[in-house]
Amino acid sequence: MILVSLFLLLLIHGAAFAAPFPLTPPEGFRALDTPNDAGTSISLVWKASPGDSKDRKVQVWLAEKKANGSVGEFKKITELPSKSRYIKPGDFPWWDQPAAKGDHYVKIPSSQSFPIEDGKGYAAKLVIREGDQEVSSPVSEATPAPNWVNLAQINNLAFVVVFTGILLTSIGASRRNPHMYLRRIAGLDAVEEAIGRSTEMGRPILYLTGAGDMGDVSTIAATVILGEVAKKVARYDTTLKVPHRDPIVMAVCQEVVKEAYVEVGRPDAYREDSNFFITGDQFSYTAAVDGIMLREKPAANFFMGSYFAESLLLTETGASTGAIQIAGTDSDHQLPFFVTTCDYTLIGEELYAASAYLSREPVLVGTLRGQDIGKAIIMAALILGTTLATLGVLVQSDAVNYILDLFKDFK
Amino acid sequence: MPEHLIPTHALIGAWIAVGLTLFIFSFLYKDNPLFKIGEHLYVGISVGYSVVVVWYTVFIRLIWEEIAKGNPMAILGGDFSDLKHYEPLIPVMIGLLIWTRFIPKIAWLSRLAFAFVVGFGSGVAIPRTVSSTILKQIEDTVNPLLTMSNGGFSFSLDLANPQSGVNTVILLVGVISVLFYFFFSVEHSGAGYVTARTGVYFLMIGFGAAFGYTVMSRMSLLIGRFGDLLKFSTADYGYATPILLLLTIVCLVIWERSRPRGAGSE
Amino acid sequence: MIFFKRQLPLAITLIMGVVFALQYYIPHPVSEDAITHLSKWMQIISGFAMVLGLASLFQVHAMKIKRQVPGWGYSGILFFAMLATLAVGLFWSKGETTANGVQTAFGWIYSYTMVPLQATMFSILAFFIASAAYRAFRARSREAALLLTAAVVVMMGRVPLGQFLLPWTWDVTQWLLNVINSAVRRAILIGVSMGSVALSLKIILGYERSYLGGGKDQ
Amino acid sequence: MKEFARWMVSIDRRIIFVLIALGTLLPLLHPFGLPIKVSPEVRGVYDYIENLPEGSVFFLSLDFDPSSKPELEPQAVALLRHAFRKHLRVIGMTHWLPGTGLADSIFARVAKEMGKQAEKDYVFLGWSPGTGSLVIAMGQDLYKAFPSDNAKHPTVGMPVLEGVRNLRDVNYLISLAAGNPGIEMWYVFGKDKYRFEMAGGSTGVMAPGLYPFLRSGQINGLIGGLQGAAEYETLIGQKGTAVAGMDAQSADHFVIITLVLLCNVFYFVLRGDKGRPA
Repeated sequence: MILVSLFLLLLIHGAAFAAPFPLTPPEGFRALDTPNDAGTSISLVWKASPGDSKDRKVQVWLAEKKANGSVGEFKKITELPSKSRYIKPGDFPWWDQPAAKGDHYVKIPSSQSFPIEDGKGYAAKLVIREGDQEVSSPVSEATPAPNWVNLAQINNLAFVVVFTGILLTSIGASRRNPHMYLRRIAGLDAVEEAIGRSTEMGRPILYLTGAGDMGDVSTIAATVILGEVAKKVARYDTTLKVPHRDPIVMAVCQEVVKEAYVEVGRPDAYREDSNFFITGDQFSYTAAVDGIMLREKPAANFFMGSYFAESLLLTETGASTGAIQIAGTDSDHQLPFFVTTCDYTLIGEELYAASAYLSREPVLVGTLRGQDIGKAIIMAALILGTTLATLGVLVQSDAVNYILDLFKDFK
Repeated sequence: MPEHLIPTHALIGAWIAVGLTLFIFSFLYKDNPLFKIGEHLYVGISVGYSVVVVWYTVFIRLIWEEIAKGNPMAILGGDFSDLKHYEPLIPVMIGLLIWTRFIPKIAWLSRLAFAFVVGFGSGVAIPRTVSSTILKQIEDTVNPLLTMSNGGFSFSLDLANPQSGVNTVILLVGVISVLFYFFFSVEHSGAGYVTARTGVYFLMIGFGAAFGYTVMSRMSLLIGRFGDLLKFSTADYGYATPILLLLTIVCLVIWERSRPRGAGSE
Repeated sequence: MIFFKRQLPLAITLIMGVVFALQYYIPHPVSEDAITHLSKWMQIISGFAMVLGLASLFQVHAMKIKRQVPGWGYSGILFFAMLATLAVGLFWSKGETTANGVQTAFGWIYSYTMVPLQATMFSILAFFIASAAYRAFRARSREAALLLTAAVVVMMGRVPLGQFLLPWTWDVTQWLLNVINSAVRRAILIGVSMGSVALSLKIILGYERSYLGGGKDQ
Repeated sequence: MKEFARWMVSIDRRIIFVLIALGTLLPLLHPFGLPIKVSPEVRGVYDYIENLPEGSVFFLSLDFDPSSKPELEPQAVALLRHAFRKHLRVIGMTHWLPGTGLADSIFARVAKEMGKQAEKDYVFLGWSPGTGSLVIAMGQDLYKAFPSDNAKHPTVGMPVLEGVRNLRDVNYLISLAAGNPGIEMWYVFGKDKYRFEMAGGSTGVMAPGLYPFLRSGQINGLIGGLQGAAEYETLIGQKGTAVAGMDAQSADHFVIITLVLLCNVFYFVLRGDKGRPA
């Protein structure tokens, strides 16, 4: 009797020592076609168990199903610790979850040792091992297939569709009313001042369109602003100089300046040589423009468009001649230099906004408005999202994810 | 001195490299013929280099070697399995359309090629941009301000930890105020003024940090060049740097003297 | 004819754009195959496009030499350098910079002329930053003052001497970069990305045509 | 006072050039060797490589040209030394055509130094056009994008590429970039879809713009400029050109800081004058 109870005690004690939780087959085990993939892969899910640990291993066994419906020989595919591969928040969106949060999820891709083909049936089972004990799960079957839609990224698609809608609507709206409200841009007031000062001093105005070609948004904006500057120059009867480094941009600018002079009724004052080509090389161009600044001492320098390392060489020389300098660029890596060496700088999108503001071109105005609406949505999402996320922590609820997941990037 | 340790071609190379480096540095004095020679050599050599690499990479490796695998006779004989080796001919056709720009009469054909390339590029870019630089950035900006620990809520004030509560708030304020600064549909007055000003201050501090980093970058480049000049100034290289420095200065002096008075820099 | 010159390019852009935007959401092998082939084609087409840029440079300088405009001699130097590099690269070294671990003549040209020339070209900027620091980087306004202060702190915090003299600059630099700078860059990134998505959409939908070149529909 | 300030402001800028030249030259000739502090951004890269098992696939894209050589070459050398020491399989390439020869020579030099063989331990694929399309092409099929490596040897069947079909099989990718195409492009067209882990190294000019990607975990480390390279050299315990350059860097920064301070002192002295100081 004593012996038996002693033995029992030992047994219980020993078992408790090795595994406080007995080895049980995994719950809720099932195999499925991997969602949102190109096929040739299946996935397995099963519930978490309190007995999951580093030492308890899970083996994945797969077998091919024969044409007659029988199951072939099971092969061991992989072995992993049972305390791994949990579904974490953020792995899958709420609208497309293969299993609940906290379950195990393992994707088995096709491999050389066990090729997985689309359209064929496969049987899968798990074997849980600890020490020399093992239990097996029931067998579950799945047929891999390629998918036509990646549901996890449907919010990305929705974003694109909504944004397209906003953009088209606002372009349409600005076609009907090109004078829709746009806020004043501080640097633009300085344009008038700069031109006026040049006239007073009888010195020319220098206008650069940057390093980009006509495919750059910033170059397009620079040519649009050039048109507006040219109109004012024509009215004041000042000299305009536009040195170029891209022949196509030069051709476009010649058109733009000519049109501006015609529009304000001064075609006689237009001079063909106000736009001139220097060279395509970055540093020769810079050296030549610096030379113009030092010799002719323009009263105002405009730097619009995209710039690279040459920016400082230009603006520093300009600053030393005492010119009013107005810059506008989306080259963020050069912005610090423009901000510190120029009197006014249109930062990033302000450049595009300035071109829309001045020209009232419906497509430009509409795009600006469309992007504003997009930004408003994003700002709202940021504030709302942070509030909800904090609330989620406070009330310990996952319900907030119904909204938060909409603004996440899933794969 | 073990002068023969440096092979002749490396020795000549060192002298040329030092000479060209000094030509470019002479720009610091002012724009001058030596700089212009160096600069035009640079453009010429890099164009030549690019053409050679493009030739071997695109025309030989990607086009010719693939086509050469195909057997035209087999295809004529009715075996179309080799046809896949001729796939590069499709992009070659499109590429040739781009070249029609050189012939004004049919230059419009190049538009078809540009339409193909730009259409593909735009299409491919849209979802990827939304994923990586819009959604992913929003995702990382939205964080709970409080953390749950031991049954209580806490708001971390640790500035040194970028993920702490206080930094989450600063990040959020920064992103929103800068976004608002680039918002053109409302006037910046009242609360809008305060937000936009905050945005400007964030922008300026951010640009300041970038400024500091850029200074560092440019200085590193100079340090690298000086390192090379020092390496080539030893006896092993026949004192290339000091000798050529002297020569460059002499050339500049002669050029300066021979120029007609009053001529500005070109 | 007007169809081929105007509508057809726009139609091609529309189809290519829509198809390859949607491709992203379709994991099916058909869609994967399509992008595999197309991306390979684009590699080849980009090679052709590069030649375009090189050729226009060639044209500009050939013009200068032909007309003997002032400084045409430099264009001559450019041509000489280009042709010499081409000849050595194509006929002598067969495009290899090293052959069996030994530098070829082409590799020699590259490492002793192109590398120092290009590296030095940018290093002169160090001097100009210094001169601008002395003459132009002024605290004209509160904004510029903030910018310069942040710049000085980062310049201190990013080098050993600064970390040694004022250890706090290291921590402040880390904070500036990780929090303030991240916030600013993220906002700019989101704004710029919306801009580029908008531009891509306008290109696909035919609102934006300047990439087609050649001014107004001629 | 004002007279002096005006005289000082209009001083010939070539005097400042000489100051910078001396600030660079003297520390290079007589280094003072201050200790280098390691930032978490750089440690992130080091730790990840340190924990990669032997034989993992490490992809190093040298996206720069000779103009950024002084900043990015030391980063490349330090990373390669680390990777070769850990016996990783290294795949190299560049998106910048003018940098092809430079990248090739960096690979060849470090491999020789570490006793590694081309095609067995590493491969340098060279340059190919297309940038974003090229990354997509490699993500789909590496051998279609690069039928042969830079030395014109066919890539199919190369021992170093065993088991590598496309970018999905890459364990760690680092792009050392001087601009675009570079780190952001690798993320947008590469990691976003093909799911490899990646980090970046960049010039000082680009580094601040990459912090949003670092914060969000889109890149798990960032090596910024010469300082970043010096930190990495310190971590692998093999000091190179970056550590050697840091003293000159320190001196130059102090020259610039002094100049900025002087500029502002003179500015405030002169501001009493009429109008804007020129």
